[in-house]
Amino acid sequence: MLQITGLTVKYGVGVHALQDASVDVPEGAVAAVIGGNGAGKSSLMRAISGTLGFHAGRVVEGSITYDGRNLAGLSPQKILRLGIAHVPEGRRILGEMTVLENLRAGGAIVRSTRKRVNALQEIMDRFPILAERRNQRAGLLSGGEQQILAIGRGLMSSPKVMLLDEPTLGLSPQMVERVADTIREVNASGVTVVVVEQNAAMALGVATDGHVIERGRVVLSDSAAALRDSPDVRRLFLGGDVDEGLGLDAAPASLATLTRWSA
Amino acid sequence: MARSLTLQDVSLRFGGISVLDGVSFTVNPGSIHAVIGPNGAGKSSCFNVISGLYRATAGSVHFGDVDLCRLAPHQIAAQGVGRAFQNIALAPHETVLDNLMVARHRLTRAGMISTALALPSARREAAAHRQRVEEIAIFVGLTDVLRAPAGTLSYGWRKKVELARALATEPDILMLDEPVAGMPAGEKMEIAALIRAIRDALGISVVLVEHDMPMVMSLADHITVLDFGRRIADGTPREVMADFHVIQAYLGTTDAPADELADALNQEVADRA
Amino acid sequence: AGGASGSTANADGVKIDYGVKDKELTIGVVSDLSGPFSAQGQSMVAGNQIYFNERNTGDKICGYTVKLDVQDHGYDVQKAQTAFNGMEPKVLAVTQLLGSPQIGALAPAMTNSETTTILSGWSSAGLASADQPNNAYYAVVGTTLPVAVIDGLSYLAQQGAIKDGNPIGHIHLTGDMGDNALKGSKAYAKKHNLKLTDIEVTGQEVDLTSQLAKLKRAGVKAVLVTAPPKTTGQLAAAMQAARMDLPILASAPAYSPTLVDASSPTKDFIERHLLATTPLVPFGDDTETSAKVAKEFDEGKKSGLIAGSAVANQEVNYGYAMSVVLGDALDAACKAGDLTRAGLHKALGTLDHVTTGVTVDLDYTDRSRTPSTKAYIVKPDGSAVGGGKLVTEVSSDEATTFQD
Amino acid sequence: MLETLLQGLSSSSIYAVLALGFVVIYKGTKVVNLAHGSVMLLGVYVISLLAPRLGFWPGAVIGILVGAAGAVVIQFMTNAVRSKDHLVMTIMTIGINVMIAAELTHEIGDATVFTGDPWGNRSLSIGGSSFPVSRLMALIVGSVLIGVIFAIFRFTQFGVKLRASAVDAETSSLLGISQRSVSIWSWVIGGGLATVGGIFLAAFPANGLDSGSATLAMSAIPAIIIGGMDSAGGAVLGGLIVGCGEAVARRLIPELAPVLGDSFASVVPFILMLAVLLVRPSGLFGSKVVQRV
Amino acid sequence: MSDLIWKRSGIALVAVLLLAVPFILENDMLGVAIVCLAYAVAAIGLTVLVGVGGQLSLAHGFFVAVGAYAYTVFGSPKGEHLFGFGLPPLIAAIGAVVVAAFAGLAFSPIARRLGGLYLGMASLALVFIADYVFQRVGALSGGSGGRMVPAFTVGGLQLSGFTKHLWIAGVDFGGMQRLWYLVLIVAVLSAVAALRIVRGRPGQALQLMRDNPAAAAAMGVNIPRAKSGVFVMSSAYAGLAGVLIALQAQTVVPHTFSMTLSLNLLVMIILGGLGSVQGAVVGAVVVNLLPAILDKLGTSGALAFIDPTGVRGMSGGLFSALVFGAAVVLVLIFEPLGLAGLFRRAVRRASITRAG
Ligand SMILES: Nc1ncnc2c1ncn2[C@@H]1O[C@H](COP(=O)(O)OP(=O)(O)OP(=O)(O)O)[C@@H](O)[C@H]1O
Ligand SMILES: Nc1ncnc2c1ncn2[C@@H]1O[C@H](COP(=O)(O)OP(=O)(O)OP(=O)(O)O)[C@@H](O)[C@H]1O
Ligand SMILES: CC(C)C[C@H](N)C(=O)O
Ligand SMILES: [Mg+2]
Ligand SMILES: [Mg+2]
Repeated sequence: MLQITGLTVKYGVGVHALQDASVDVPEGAVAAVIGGNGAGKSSLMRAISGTLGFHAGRVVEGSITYDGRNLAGLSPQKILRLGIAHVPEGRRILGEMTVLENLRAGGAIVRSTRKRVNALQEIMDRFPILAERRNQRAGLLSGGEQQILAIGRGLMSSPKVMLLDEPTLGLSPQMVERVADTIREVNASGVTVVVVEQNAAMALGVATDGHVIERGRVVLSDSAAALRDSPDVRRLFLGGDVDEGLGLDAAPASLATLTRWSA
Repeated sequence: MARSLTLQDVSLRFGGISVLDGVSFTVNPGSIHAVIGPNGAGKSSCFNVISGLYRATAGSVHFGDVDLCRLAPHQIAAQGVGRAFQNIALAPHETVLDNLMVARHRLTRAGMISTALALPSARREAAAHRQRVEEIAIFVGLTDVLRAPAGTLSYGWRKKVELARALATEPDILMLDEPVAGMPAGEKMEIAALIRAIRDALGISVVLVEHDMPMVMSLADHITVLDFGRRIADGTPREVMADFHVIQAYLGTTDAPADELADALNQEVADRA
Repeated sequence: AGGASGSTANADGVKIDYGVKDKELTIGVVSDLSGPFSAQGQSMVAGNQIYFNERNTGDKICGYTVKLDVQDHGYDVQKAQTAFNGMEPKVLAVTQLLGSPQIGALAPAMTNSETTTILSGWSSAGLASADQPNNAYYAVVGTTLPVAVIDGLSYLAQQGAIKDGNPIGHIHLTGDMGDNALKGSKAYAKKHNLKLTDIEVTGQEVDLTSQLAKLKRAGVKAVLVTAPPKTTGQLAAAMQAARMDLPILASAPAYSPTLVDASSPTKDFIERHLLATTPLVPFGDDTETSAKVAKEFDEGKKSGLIAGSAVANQEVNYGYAMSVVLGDALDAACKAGDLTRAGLHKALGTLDHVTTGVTVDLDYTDRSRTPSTKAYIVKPDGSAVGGGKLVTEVSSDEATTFQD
Repeated sequence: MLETLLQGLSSSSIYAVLALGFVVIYKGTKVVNLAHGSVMLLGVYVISLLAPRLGFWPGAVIGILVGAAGAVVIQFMTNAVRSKDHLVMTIMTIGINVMIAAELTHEIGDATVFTGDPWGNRSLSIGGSSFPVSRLMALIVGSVLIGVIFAIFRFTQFGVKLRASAVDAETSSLLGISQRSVSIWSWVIGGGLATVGGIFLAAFPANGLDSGSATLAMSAIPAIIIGGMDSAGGAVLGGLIVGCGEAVARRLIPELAPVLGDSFASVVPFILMLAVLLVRPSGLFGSKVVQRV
Repeated sequence: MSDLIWKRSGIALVAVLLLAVPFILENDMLGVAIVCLAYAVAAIGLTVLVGVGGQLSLAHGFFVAVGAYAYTVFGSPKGEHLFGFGLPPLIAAIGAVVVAAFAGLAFSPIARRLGGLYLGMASLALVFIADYVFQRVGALSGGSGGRMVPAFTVGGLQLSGFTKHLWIAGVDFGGMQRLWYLVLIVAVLSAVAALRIVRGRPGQALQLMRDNPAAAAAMGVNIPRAKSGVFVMSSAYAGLAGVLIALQAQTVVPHTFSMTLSLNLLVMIILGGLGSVQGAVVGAVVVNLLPAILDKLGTSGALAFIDPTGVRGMSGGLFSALVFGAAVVLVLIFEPLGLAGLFRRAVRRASITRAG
């Protein structure tokens, strides 16, 4: 249903953030995208939702199709109207507006007031903290609360595809579970989900498929279960197997030392 | 230098919301002290009270003999309280190097006039501090990105710059708010090792807020647990782990191999030294 | 370049220096042709052009064809300086300098280059004085504001509109134009024991109702106004709203034919109550010179001599009068055989009776005194070409003895 | 004193309408439209041209539309700024203002511009003092407009969209909010309000506008700041404070502090503004600049 | 290496050109050139305030006025109706800069509390209040016609105003020519000082304060002090520019310091590229030079459709305003980094071409 083929993304005059990346997300799937810092995960999401332009980035090559329709050149609004919602990295809540106003803004494309109110109710039920803080200025929420607001806001438009960029960033273990449950539930109601995560355990826990991106390239695509069992993935992303030496080669630490400053 | 940080019955209210409610704990000199708790528990607010960005409604914060509640944020920084922020707070258009240089503000003197005249004292000062900042950057592993504008780095890199900047204030106590959020497991480990190495090399205290339990359990000497602005537990990792309230409020289930992790960490720190 | 450089003599033995070349004599104009006073500026330029055109085609000045070097400053001080610095080596004199900030800013340059300059404006700040030694090369054309105010008040008294001991009001702009006129009303009030209530305005008021309330409380019998015409309109409107049927006496800058624009809701009130005290004959009035200027203005517009955007109002007459004064001085200098800047300056000082035909008669023998103590009373009239009718010429003892 | 307050009230409504125009544009695009006065003058000038032929009402409708269209043109220009820096956009309105003001000055010349409004020079007697009908109309029209705009902000999604798109372009586009249409609408409303304000500013007893009247719009600035730049309610309150403060100052200063002179009243709004800012740095109703770390 | 040579020879060329200006330009354009540099000094102060410190000011022109008038009052003898202290010009000039800095300090209770647009709008009050004071206190302002500025003399050498003739290489080396060098030196020194401040410790602190005040405070930056510090610094720059402007004009007139000046100063720094010292200089030159050139074009008859009197086409002033306004709009649309960005790009392109 969502098909990314040979995608190459570039920022400004700099290097390629994504190179020849292909990802296929079947209808009803939960696709997990995992990879290290700066691997290009967020760039992939931005490319799909048409927001690369806000970061001086652009698609150099390749195509993204949704239900057979090419998304190239469509505005973010158009893409959202097609049913693809993107919960961006770093929350991007509207800090000067209240929690309620943020959620209402999330339902901006929903024409029917009744639908909007229902969606609102549903989200507040799911995340009671949002109901509690409905009139608080969103910028004053705690980091985790803001993240939940961002997810809730993404749900407001009742999308067919949800792109979640690090939805559990800064969430407590309990809340991570809640978000995982939410992903399962919306998926069960027919929504296709693409989730980018550093928390690979959680992502691969809810996902049907998984894709590993490294330095802009998709290096591994398989079923989530297969990836969970892959030793490489365990080593790099699941923080697992201590016997294998903490994955020091994956993230070489400097050997420098530091002494106290005196001046 | 070895000073303990003590919060005594700190309360904080915003309008009708009680954010902190009689919170007390002590960070012992040279220890790694974790503050954990569910989202919205008041951890960051606690940090904000310590660094003077929020004024406690009641209670006191002492760093050694100094009552931090009486001081403005920049004076608290001058006391050697260094801080990395949960939401990255860098100057995005400036280079990483310049971002780190700001951290030297409290240690340097050059004002508008001596900078404008490029007095020898100002020049010497700038050179010495640049050298130290580069040392710190190497230590944290930022050598490759020193000249890049901070805003163009990916999330994980920016988190590292945050950490390095806090370190560059030459703190006596280093406060880290979720330093490894958004990092892959491998890098988390690296940062954890780094934090331990900092403590060991410099002998300073570290206050750590983190949701990553394996990391907290293996790194912390002492843990304070907050929930709804109240302290619900306080003790060593083992004690806290055993506490029923904590499990209920926060952890749910845990399968973190904490002990093994701790061993591995020790190993790595030994390697670095 | 300073004015002290060497002069030469032309074929007729007349000494010349700047601005005279071959058969051409260049005169400068530094005016506002694009800024807030561009309408006035353009009309005055039209007046300047009409006069020199007349001279060029008829009785030539010293045998020369006069060329006008017209520069626009858009009411910007800096631009005025650049414009003058640019034209200075090439002009003999300046026949129009508009805008009090620009007049103030250029004073040192005019003195240093000995450039005789005709001002647009009637503030006595344009006269030479101890505080303004640099005004020595400036010439005001008309009656200074305080003197005209005194003349106007004596006319009102003559008509029985005000009596000794009456309260009167004076609405005036902050700054020197208003302060200057106020000197006149104060002097007259003192002499006739009038109770003067003065009110400062900035010209940026939304309306004048609250200001007027003060005059109403004071029970004034007449209101003077020295401010932009817009303020005069607001004053009239506020008086009408407050049902104050009193005479309004407007200083020359406070009056403009647009006040009796057909679409103005206060037109009738203004026609009934307003009188202007001004050195100028209204445009298109049936006096000989004014009628002639109006005719040439129309023809000039048709023939493309005069800008299409120049408005037919009293500023045309004003511009004409400015150039008559300069023209007379040039003639006198030529006669004296010295058409240099210094010679021109001296020649202007010998003119004790310039008749422009569109202003009161003028005397330039003492540059620190008003060139005239007389003023015209003009009544607004929407049906007249220039929006007003000349009522009479007034003079008064108070005006002749006034010292500011 | 009643008279003074009445006087204050009548100019307040004009300040409020002008201030509201600034606020709506600011809320929608975070741009302070420094060409607001020129837009106002443009609208009123068009009315003055059309009213004699078409009558006041059709003229006014067209004039208001022209004001709105003028504002939209400015929006297009500012929107073309690639960096989307609000300060750059604000500064661009200065450049645009230079152009419009030059052309209008050229067109209007020394004429006084009248709209030919139907209220003419009539006034009512209230408690012994007279009150011009046009000012009563300003009060009524002002209140209605303010009410309508409040309703739009409060009861429709428009208000939310407006603010969202001003705060964060990327996020709001992710929420399907077309920044373009939202900001166009805010400029349409702002330009329209400028013209409406201009109509009353020109009406009796103010006696028309001239080519220099554009700067009058600047006198609404203290009203916006006192109220809070992004608060419609604040604009209204700010207008009231400025209007009444000025009227009271006019009444009292000659008695209490004659040294200051009558013209001091015209800086009173600015002094009130500074006083308010010392106590409340973002105005009475403005959203506080909050930053959480 | 060759890059360095290119850069050095570029700088040398510019230096020679700047030194030769009085030999090239006539008096009128030389006056404009001096004004360009004088406003460059003001613009540098403003770009540090707005671009680096993130503090908007719509009242920079006010502080220029303070400098100009303070110099005039300090340097003039006491007049019959005018204030004056009769101090030596150099003392008067230094005093003027100090007074402007103090005026900035006096405003800092506001400046340290507010940020961004609110500060901008609040500062607007100064422009209106100054207007009122100028109108009201004629003994200070000299009324709307202004008052004379004492010439600048050091050690018997007069560096401004009207002077006796001094012919050098066929050029009458008068006050204007001498003033050029004075202003040039002051402008270069101001720019160098500002560059150091921006790149040094104060600048780094300001940049973080602009982007994240809380973080800056946690790094030990005293925010209220930094805010008032940068305001004072920019006011001093404005005051210095005011002195230079007064010396060039020889008469100070309140109208010069209207709101338009403050807005124009903002246009200069935005056009040049916000926060860039070099950009401020370029912006100041463009904003002051472009209208002068357009006016020249308009009156010289070089453009057939333009005529100052408006008889034979568009008036020069209107043309100049339209082109100037359009230029501002176009630069802001097409060059987001301002003219400094444009320049940097051109240099980069040139060096790439050389390398390739
Ligand atoms: N606005 C930008 N300008 C320039 N380069 C950018 C920009 N955004 C991202 N990049 C670069 O593109 C590459 C991919 O970045 P991206 O944000 O997609 O990584 P990511 O996988 O999401 O990393 P993280 O997990 O740290 O968020 C990185 O090298 C990054 O530095
Ligand atoms: N300035 C403020 N005004 C109002 N409420 C606030 C303010 N600051 C914090 N809060 C509230 O206080 C509570 C605690 O916030 P805090 O940021 O300290 O939580 P936290 O423990 O750091 O959570 P997280 O793990 O999600 O970052 C939250 O509910 C937040 O909404
Ligand atoms: C006479 C007018 C055209 C000028 C106006 N009085 C001024 O202040 O400059
Ligand atoms: Mg990312
Ligand atoms: Mg937190």
